[in-house]
Amino acid sequence: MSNTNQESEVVFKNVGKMATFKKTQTVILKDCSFTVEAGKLNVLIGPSGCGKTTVINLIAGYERPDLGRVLINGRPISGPSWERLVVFQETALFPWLTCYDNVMFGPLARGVMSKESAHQETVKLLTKVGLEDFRDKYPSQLSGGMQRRAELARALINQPEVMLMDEPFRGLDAMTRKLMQEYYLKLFEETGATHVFVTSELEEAIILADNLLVMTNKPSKIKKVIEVALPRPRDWSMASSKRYLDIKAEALELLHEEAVKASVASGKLDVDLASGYKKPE
Amino acid sequence: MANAKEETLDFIWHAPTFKTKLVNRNTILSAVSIASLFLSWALLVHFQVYRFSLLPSPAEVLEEGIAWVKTNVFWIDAFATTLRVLVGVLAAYIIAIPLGLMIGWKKVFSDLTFPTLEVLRPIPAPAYLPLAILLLPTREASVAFIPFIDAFFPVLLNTITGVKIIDRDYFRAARCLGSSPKQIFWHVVLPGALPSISSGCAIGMGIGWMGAVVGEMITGKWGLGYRIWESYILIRYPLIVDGMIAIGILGLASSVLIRYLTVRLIPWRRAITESLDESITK
Amino acid sequence: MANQTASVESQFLRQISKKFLNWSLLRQIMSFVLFIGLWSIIVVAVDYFHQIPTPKAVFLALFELPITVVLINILKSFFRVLAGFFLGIVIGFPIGVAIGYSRVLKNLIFPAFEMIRPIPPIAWIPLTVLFFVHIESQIIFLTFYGAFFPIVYNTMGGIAEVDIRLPRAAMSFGLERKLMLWKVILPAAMPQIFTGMRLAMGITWILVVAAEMMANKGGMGYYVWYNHTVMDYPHVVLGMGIIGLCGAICSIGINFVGNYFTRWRRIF
Amino acid sequence: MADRTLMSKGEGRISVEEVGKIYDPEGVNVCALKDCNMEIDPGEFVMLVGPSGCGKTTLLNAIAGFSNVTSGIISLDDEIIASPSMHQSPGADRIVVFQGGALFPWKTVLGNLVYGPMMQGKMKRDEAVAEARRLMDKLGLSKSCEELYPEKLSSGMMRQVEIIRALINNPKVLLLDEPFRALDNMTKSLMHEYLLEVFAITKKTIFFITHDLEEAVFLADRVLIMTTRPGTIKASIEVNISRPRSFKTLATRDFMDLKEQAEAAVKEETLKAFEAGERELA
Repeated sequence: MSNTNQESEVVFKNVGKMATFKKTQTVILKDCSFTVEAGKLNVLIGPSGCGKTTVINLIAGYERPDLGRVLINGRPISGPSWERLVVFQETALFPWLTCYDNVMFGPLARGVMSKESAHQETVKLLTKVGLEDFRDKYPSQLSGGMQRRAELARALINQPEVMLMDEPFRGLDAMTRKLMQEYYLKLFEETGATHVFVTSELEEAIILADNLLVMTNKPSKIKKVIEVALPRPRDWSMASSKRYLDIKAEALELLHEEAVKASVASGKLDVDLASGYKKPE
Repeated sequence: MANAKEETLDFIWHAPTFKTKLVNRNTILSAVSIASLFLSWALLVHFQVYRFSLLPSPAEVLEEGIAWVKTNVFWIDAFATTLRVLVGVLAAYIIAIPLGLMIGWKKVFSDLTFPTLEVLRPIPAPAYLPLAILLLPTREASVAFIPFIDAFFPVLLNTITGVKIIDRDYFRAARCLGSSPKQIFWHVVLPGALPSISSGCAIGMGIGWMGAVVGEMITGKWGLGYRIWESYILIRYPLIVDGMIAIGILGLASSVLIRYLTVRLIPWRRAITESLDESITK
Repeated sequence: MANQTASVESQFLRQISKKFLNWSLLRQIMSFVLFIGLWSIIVVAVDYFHQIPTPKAVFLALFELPITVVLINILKSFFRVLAGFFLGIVIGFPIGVAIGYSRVLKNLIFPAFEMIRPIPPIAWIPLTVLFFVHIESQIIFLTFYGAFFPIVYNTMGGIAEVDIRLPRAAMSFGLERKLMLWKVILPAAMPQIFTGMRLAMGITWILVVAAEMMANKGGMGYYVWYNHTVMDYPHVVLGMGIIGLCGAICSIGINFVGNYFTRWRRIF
Repeated sequence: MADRTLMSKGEGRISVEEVGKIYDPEGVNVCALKDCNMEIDPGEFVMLVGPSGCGKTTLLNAIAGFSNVTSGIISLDDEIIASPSMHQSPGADRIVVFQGGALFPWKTVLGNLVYGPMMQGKMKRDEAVAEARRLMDKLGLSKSCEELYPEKLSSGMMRQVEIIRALINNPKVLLLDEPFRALDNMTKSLMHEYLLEVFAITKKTIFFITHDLEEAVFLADRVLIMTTRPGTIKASIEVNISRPRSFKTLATRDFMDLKEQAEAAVKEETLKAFEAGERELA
């Protein structure tokens, strides 16, 4: 197996996307254009309910844009594929499979590996994420942090060109989260595919990102792209560097503006089901 | 150029709110579904396929049904059955709900009663009929015992679960705010279990109708269940189907009534069900 | 320091009491004692209930139980229940899967089901008798009919409620569409499918007893009714107990199988 | 601005001495707390930080009176509130705001607010309603929501109501059990500023547990750090950032330094839990 992942670029061109719920249509993305740079860690950040998950679903091919185009290496995205894999919010491991079987799922489903080589690869990856002792446990028996690591392994074994991380560390406590971030940074710096990482936590966004894409409220588009330009490999000691603080101040300003706008517009804003945030009547 | 594009986009985005049309694919399919049910019934009877020749056709059923509704017999039957169901099921509510609340709330009480109830639970309601006949003064009253038993356990179990799934933090908050055990019962245990109790009540009502029909068929002199059985013996086959339809409609109506009443009783539930609807449509 | 030793001691005491004095278990046993006590007192003390057999009479009746007759009746009831139940699975399960999976099929089939469902299965007895020649097949049709709707509805509901991310993930990994049902949808829906089967099992027992009471063709329902007509009430109660036991065995069996198929749900 | 009735009267000193807690589920002894010592001054805002499952909540529950301790003494203003020989006793002088929120969903906002004073028999309904309205006005909750059920509120507003529900009882201390854990980041930061405002107005003693260091340093006068099981207080960090604080404080050098200091103290503990694959006890 080759370890050189092909690096892919994803381009959003004037994408528009609507969703219907409660028999009312809402515009989620409007005229949204940006480029996900190949081989970089691109972080999307914005107020909750602003359509970040929709962006992930569009790239993954679970949804199609209503307007505009989503291109990967110049070709439009036609549907889900193992080349673009999602690590879901609060994990979507198959609860009826053990940790080991979950990781094996991809290669066996496509039939690209023999059982033997899939087994070897799985064991290698599980060892890499520190779960070799837990391989026969069901997801419900693992801690939150271990579930996330198992899900990472399940995606990585397929060697995808684009990794889509949809708030993968949400729901973890802050300290486990911190460790997971370091862990994830290490993995990214070793394997280096194109990554799209969605989060609503600023600190996490800055320490991970090459490019920080700040989104506006619904209907969303990209408000600004900040190039982080902190050296790699990264670690949390950089959090006190001047560059980091500058970016944090700038992004805080941008996000606070959006938060205020959101609360002003809340009369018109719709319910964000994902976070359980409801508008007061 | 950009401007023109903006306009076209806006036209789509500010499209009028999407309304469900009265005639869309779903309603058409539903109509087809129900129509084909009646049509296949009529055809199977008409062409006398296998033993369908013995069954009455929809037209006969309709004709006989209209005649039946005009007689007093129908109204007395319907009243008798409804009364039995209501008496039995309401008795089940009155006993099972407080019992369930106590079992769910107090471990000691649960230990003392629940094992016995668990042992009695698998005995199906019709098996109680001989005992009911023995226990109750009239044969007619004993029929009401079956819906009682039938409704009792679903209501009881739902009530117990209702209490068990109340978040522990509500009890803690109530104690924090200085409530006595009695106040906790009225302000936390009872309202907290209500949603689950209400669904238990609806289930109980549904099963109660089944119980009443069983009782009437085996040992009744009045009621829709008895009438069905009698029509079979007197070879008035269309009336069998009419009886079945009457029972179906009344059972459905009583379940809907319970659901409606409980929604009125539980105003805070509306918010929950609404958000549930939303998540489903999404 | 004093504090420390006190806590060690109290802990020791607590462990001892935990091992030898399980209050909860004692109370649970008390529950049966109370029940039997109340039963005897009511029967003996209240004149109105004097016809009801006492626990003692029931216990004594146990020794004169016609064992072969009862065994044959048990087997008959079991056969009818299981035959109806498995027919319910064989026919209901695929339908449930189909209408859970396809919106069009659901719209096409579901409304007709909704029309029929409010009619209690028992009310079908006369029509069943018209349609099926043999009493045995009448009873089996009835138990099948009782099992059918819970299985269809819960299978459908289970499939409709599968977390959308699971099939999506599987799709991304390149799972073939025709395998999706077996590899993802069914395992995820399994807990609710078994809920339906549990319900179905309960209903088939109710139906079998009611049908046997009316049919005069053996089975435990008949046994109870027969003893009622000859006024042998201790045996009526015994018959009820045996039916309860059979029902309990069936539901334990279902739970056992269900737990095996959903073993991943158990946490630690 | 200063409101006499809301202001703390210089009470609310919590002292925890040599506290230990051993759970024994199924005979396996789990030592959750061991030799835990801390002292909170009246009117102080103290945050307790530690990895998941380290016993933070156990300590808070012991102070609140939801569970007893197996050794040591906890006292509030020289009055012993927990010791091995005492029965657990929650009271209205120390009110908990829960992780998931524990507003009674079956009561309206107003019903929730007046619950405490009415249950304790301190006020009649009218008085309690008047007091609740006064507090809502004072602490920035709009009147329009008083007849709504909690389900209809935004998650931020729910927490706001819960804090007011606690304050209306005029408790000596407020105990907060990761109250903002489930909120999204934007709401969370708004709630932080809100809590700081409430603290400025009331000067109540606040004991707040969290695992979020940023939150801890941003809000607290003092941050305590707890070890993994068995939990003891490992370090105490004074936060000398002047009040009032705002979101701009988050990007200052002082803040980052303090946060880093806290991080270093905590990291070792978290790593231990992480490597062991410790299951989070949410």
